[in-house]
Amino acid sequence: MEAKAETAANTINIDGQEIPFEHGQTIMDAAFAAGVYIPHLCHRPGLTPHGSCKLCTVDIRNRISASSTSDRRRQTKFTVDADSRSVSACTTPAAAGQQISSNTPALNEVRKTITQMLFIEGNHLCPSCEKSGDCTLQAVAYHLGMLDGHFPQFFPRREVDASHPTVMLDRDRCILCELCVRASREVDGKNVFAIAGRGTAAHLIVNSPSGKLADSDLETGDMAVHICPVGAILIKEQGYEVPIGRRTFDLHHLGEAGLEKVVLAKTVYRDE
Amino acid sequence: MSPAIRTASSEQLSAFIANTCSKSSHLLHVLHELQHRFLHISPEAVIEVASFLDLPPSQVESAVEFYSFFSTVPHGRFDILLSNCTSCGYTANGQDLLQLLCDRLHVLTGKTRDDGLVSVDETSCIGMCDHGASLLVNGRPVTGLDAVKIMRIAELIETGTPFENWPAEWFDISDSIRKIGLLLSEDITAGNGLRESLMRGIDGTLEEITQSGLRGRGGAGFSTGMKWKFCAEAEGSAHYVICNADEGEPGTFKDRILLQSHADAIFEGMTTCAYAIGAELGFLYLRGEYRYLSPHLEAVLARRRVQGLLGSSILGRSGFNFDIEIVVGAGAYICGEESALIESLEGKRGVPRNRPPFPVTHGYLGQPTVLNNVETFVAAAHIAQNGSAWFRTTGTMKSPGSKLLSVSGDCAYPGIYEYPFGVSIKQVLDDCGAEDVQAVQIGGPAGTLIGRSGYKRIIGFEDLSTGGSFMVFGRKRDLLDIIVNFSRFFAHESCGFCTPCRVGTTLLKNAMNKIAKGQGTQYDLDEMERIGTLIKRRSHCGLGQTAANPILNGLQRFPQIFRQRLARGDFEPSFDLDAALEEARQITHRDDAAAHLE
Amino acid sequence: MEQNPQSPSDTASKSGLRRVAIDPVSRVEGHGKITLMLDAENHIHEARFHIVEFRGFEKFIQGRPYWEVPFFVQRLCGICPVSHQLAAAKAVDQLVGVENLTPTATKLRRMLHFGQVLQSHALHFFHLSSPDLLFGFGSDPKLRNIVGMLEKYPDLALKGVKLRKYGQQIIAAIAGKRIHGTATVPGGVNKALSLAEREILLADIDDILMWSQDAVMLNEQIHTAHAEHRGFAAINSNFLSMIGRGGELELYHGGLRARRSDGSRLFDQFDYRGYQQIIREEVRPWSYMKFPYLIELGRQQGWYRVGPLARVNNCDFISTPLAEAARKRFREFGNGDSVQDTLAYHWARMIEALHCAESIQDLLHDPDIAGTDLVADLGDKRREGIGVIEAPRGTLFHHYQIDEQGLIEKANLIVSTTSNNQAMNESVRSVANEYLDGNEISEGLLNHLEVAVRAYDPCLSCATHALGKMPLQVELLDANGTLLDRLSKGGNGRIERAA
Amino acid sequence: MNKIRIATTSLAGCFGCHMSFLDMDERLVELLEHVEFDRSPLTDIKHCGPCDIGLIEGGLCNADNLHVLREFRANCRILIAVGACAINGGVPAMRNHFDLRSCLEESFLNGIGVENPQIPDDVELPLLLDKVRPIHEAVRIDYYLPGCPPSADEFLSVLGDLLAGRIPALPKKLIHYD
Repeated sequence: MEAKAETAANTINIDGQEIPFEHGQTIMDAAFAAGVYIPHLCHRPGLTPHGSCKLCTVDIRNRISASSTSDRRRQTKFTVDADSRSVSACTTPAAAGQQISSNTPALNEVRKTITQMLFIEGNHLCPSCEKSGDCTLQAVAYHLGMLDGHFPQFFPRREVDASHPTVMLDRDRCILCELCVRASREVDGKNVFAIAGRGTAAHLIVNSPSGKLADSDLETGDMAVHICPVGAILIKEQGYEVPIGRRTFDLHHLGEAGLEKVVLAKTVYRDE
Repeated sequence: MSPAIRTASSEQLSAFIANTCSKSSHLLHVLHELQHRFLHISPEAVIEVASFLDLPPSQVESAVEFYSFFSTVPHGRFDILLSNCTSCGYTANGQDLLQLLCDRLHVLTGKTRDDGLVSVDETSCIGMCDHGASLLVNGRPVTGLDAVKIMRIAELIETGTPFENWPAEWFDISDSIRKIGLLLSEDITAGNGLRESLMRGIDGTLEEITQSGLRGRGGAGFSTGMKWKFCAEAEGSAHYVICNADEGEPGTFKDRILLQSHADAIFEGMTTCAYAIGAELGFLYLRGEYRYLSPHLEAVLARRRVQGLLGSSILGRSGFNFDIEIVVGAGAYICGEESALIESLEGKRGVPRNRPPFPVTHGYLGQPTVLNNVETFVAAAHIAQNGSAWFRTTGTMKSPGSKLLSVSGDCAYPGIYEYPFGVSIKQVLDDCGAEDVQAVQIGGPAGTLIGRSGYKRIIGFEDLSTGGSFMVFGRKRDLLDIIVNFSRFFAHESCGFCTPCRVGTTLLKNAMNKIAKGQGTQYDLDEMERIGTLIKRRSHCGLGQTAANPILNGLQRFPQIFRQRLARGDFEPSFDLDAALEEARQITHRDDAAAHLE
Repeated sequence: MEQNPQSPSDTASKSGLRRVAIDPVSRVEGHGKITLMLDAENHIHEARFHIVEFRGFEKFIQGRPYWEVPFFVQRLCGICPVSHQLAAAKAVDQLVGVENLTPTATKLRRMLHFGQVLQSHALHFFHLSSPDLLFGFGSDPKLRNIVGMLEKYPDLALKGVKLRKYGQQIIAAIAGKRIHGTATVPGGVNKALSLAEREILLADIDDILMWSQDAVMLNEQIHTAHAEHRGFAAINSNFLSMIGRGGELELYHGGLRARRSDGSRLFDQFDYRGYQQIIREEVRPWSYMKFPYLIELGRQQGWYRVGPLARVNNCDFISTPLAEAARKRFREFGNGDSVQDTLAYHWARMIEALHCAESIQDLLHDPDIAGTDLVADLGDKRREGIGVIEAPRGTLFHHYQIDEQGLIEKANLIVSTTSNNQAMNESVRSVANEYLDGNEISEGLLNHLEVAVRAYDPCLSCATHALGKMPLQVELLDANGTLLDRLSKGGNGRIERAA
Repeated sequence: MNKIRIATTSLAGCFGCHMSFLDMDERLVELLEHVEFDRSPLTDIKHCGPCDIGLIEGGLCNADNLHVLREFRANCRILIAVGACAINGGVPAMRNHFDLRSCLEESFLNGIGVENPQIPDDVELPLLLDKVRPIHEAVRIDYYLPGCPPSADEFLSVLGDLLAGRIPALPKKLIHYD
């Protein structure tokens, strides 16, 4: 289906900037390689794209008619503006000639609203959270200029699991991005996490006989432990060790090249 | 009816699960059996099932928690679910039958009575819209409810009367076909279409289906022939055919009639498809609400196997091997979405996949898969038997053939109407005896709400495409209540995968409740429009993309029904102030003036 | 001297009594209110200072991890957050089995706390109480605030602003920000003080010392010069405070000392981890704030005062010279006995501020302060930790029990203002007795009730999360609830009598 | 020149936001040339009169909070939610994890060292709401000033904009939630 595109220059256009891509890359991949930041929370290079948070939503205009697969109509059927369609940059393959809007006031407003939804459906009390300053959700909200949660708070009651000797799960802060789910399966070669329930009752569960972390095969060094973009999965008995002013997002802004790696490597190990 | 043993020793549990798994290793089936036998699925059962089926416990647990018909806490020996649909729901005739039943049985909605005898809850539309208010008792539908019948049911439950001794006619679900057309006017002779196809050959069959102009009857309308072709061309270790019998859209019930009375046509269509794409296995994914049809469908399959229409070397054609399994869902509207259905079929939560890739290349187990609607397969079987030219004699240029409409609501003759595509709303309204109509909901809550000015519009892919739900709302209906009902439906059925739909549908539901209680203002209307537009455009799948339709349509076409409920002023609190003090009043036993807020 | 007797009854209004409600008490910003019950002769039958705010902290902390606690609890009070953080951190140190911090960590925490007490004391006096004392209790309320001070006494007011600023800067240098920062980690602190930061702080310390001395002198003059200040809101109370090993004034760590109202010692150098043996808290139905008392003296007589007055009275000496000299003059004023004057709180407060300034100076010159050995080796885990500190307004108890997973199972806090609860009630009663005149609520009553509560704690934040001058409305009702008289302050700050 | 009239209050907050306001230190003097205070912890005024700007710290946890908030909304042309608690309930909202009754019972019945256990129920006490809530759920809010607390620079930035007649726009570098 992409064969036709090979003949044209392999570039996509994001907000007026021509960006090269390689076959198999998503819009997000291509943007990332070119240093163009598209806000996202559930995406991390190297893991299977997920497309659930919808922060990376972009609009594609006048798409070249390359795809002819079955459900295209179903896709476009609900589109308000016939001239453009909304896709997730992290899951949509880059295709030659795509004219993409991303960093526009309208789209950033959409992203801000989605971020507000994430804040109000959980219990995101930044003031006392040890992830403050290192939290990607918080940083995305800063990036988008979010000042408040806007919507009525859901104030759900969710469980803490501190049964594991070194790792703690605080579901209040979980945003259901499933990064831990994927990291455990795809990188750690385990299957520690999953999502259960549906709708607003969806929640993170642990794959163990008791449903507790202690009975899972999770280990401190697992990627799943360190990939959480919020303060839902934490190393126990540490926190607040990096002084205010020196935390990741005290020093960096989202979208800086290489920042993703900074975030991943942040965790401090005292007993090393 | 209800088995007596509700708590089981671990040996009993283990033995039961071993036995069940040996009959069918499909996770949903095992869970259905457990739920039926033990009235809930305990954490021990989850571990045991995971171990027998070699699945991660988390996968079993997540499935248990995802599907409405499974529960982790024990339900009653009589487990009653009343439909909350606007057509077959418990308030459809203006009386709250749910409350009546709960009061009568002294049970709270959603709770199991202390003695374990009964539990009563509500559920999304159960597809009985042509039969009035309806419920499921231990999975079996009872229709035509009214206060008298509810009282009688309560009595039978209180006396512990087994089903066999309930009035048999309660369980008869008649077809109520009101108008027959291209498909319903003649029945298919089992095997005829297949024989024609074998004569045409694979390419010929694909060509015939493509030439017919048949488009998907689920509402999306993709060319069936093209879909089959893409799948046939796609490489994979196996190809699959799936029939989507998960008609969950409130107000639609035409598949129920097809499943009950035209099963041969469905299976014939599936087998034709299997022949065309080279599939050896097919599935019919039956919605949990239609589980009662399963024995009948299994019987038809068994007969077709005997007739040589399924199994090895079908109709003697060496290498043409195909069989069909029935998998029963468990109460999740989202599973009508094709990729969510496939996930469910794989024993997982019904969460829609990212597309591309599409099922035609990466479907069941990642292999090329054709997934079509029940009605599509029926049409395909007819086309195979009678040819594409025959099919094109009816309908319009863009929408050849006929469409089955499930007509319900405020009309004299609810039921199934088969029309050539191109029929106008007005025609349908005239035929079904609808008088003094306020609005029509085409395509269910996910579809569109149409007022008088739209009655000249036609059913067809060029105008109003629909899976078949056609709900009539008379003057006496409170349209706002209908929209509240629909917004609750979507919040309940959102799978929770993507943020806009997961959070947005609940925000819309809450906002609609606020408006309905007379506590909304223009601010809330503006908010609903803004959120609605966002989730329509930014959601992951069709559910989210259509979930705001009732509200957006309502605001656009019936603004007065919202405005007349608005509170004065420009802002009202998001919560009920005085109710927020109730807990404190109870704790302190205070009821003085300062103990209240307005 | 006799301890004032306990209020006779906690039951609801009795027949024949009249109710006077002050609602809300200002500078307590709607979180507190006063009701007086009068008998037929217009004698005060009961005086109640209600705390109307409730947080439920002891419950909602349950299930939270212990290492989060210091940052979680400091949100109880934005005025003395550091004190809460440190009290909790001291409890956490016990949970992780740390007896002694590194010298650098100890000194950084101490300096952090001196910064806290300095800024809070400066705020308490200059921003909130000095207008009463300098303009007079009965002065124009429009003027009687920090804005008026900045206009009328700009130099003095600005010094107060800068004293507070300096305390906040100390906090920011150690905790990362002025309010609700992070400094402590289990067994230590998270940040060393850089040499550059030390230089900046050293640059101003001489001015700070000078202004602190000025503040002590000013208070000394005010208190000694105004005879009416001495007996104001007078009560005789027991005193409780922390004390250093040598009997010196101690704000960060030491044993507990209690004196009876006659000045005799009840106990001394008591290990605060055994606080349950000496203190219980009584619940009364008309306040969300409990009433602690010393078990040995019983419910009726065991109530006590904490805070600057208690500390300066209780200690044998102060370790820094300027503050010690000031303490001696304070002591002379009391003729060697404890000073019971409620308004002497302000004087004692400024003596402590001076001590803080001196201590900060010493610490800034201490080589350890810029050290980098920040965290002690952790020892064996324990399931219970009790941290106590002298917060600006008094002794602050934090008590935590954790489960084997490290989550809080049980928590108890006795915050400074709670300890003063009964004392404030007594002072309110004393003032009411003195200034209530027949059936009429006088403007004087209003103002003086404000001043009394404000002496203890215009900030009831720890207990009630409140601060502020008292917007007052006093109502005089008869036993049937009929309004006899009402005085209120309008939007313009003027006091008006209802028709 | 007429001064801008400002009222401030704290509901279910810790007064940290008010403290942070004072953290503008000497800049307060300059600000006072342009503003004057109505009801505020800094003044003796009980009821909020007509004001240009109302600053609200803290969320809603009891009936009194709501009365005060409404008074501010009725009198302030511009109402600003200040700090985490006003904006999303903040740390006090952690009690929403529990029933109100269990919170009261823990403090007054089951607490360590509790004497005379009973849940205070006097009519003088305002009743508690079942949940602690952000203030924008009860009244219309014009602007939000995030942070726990917002820094003095944030206050100055917003007040500066308002004094100059501009729509307030917070520089992104000043936005923080902790």
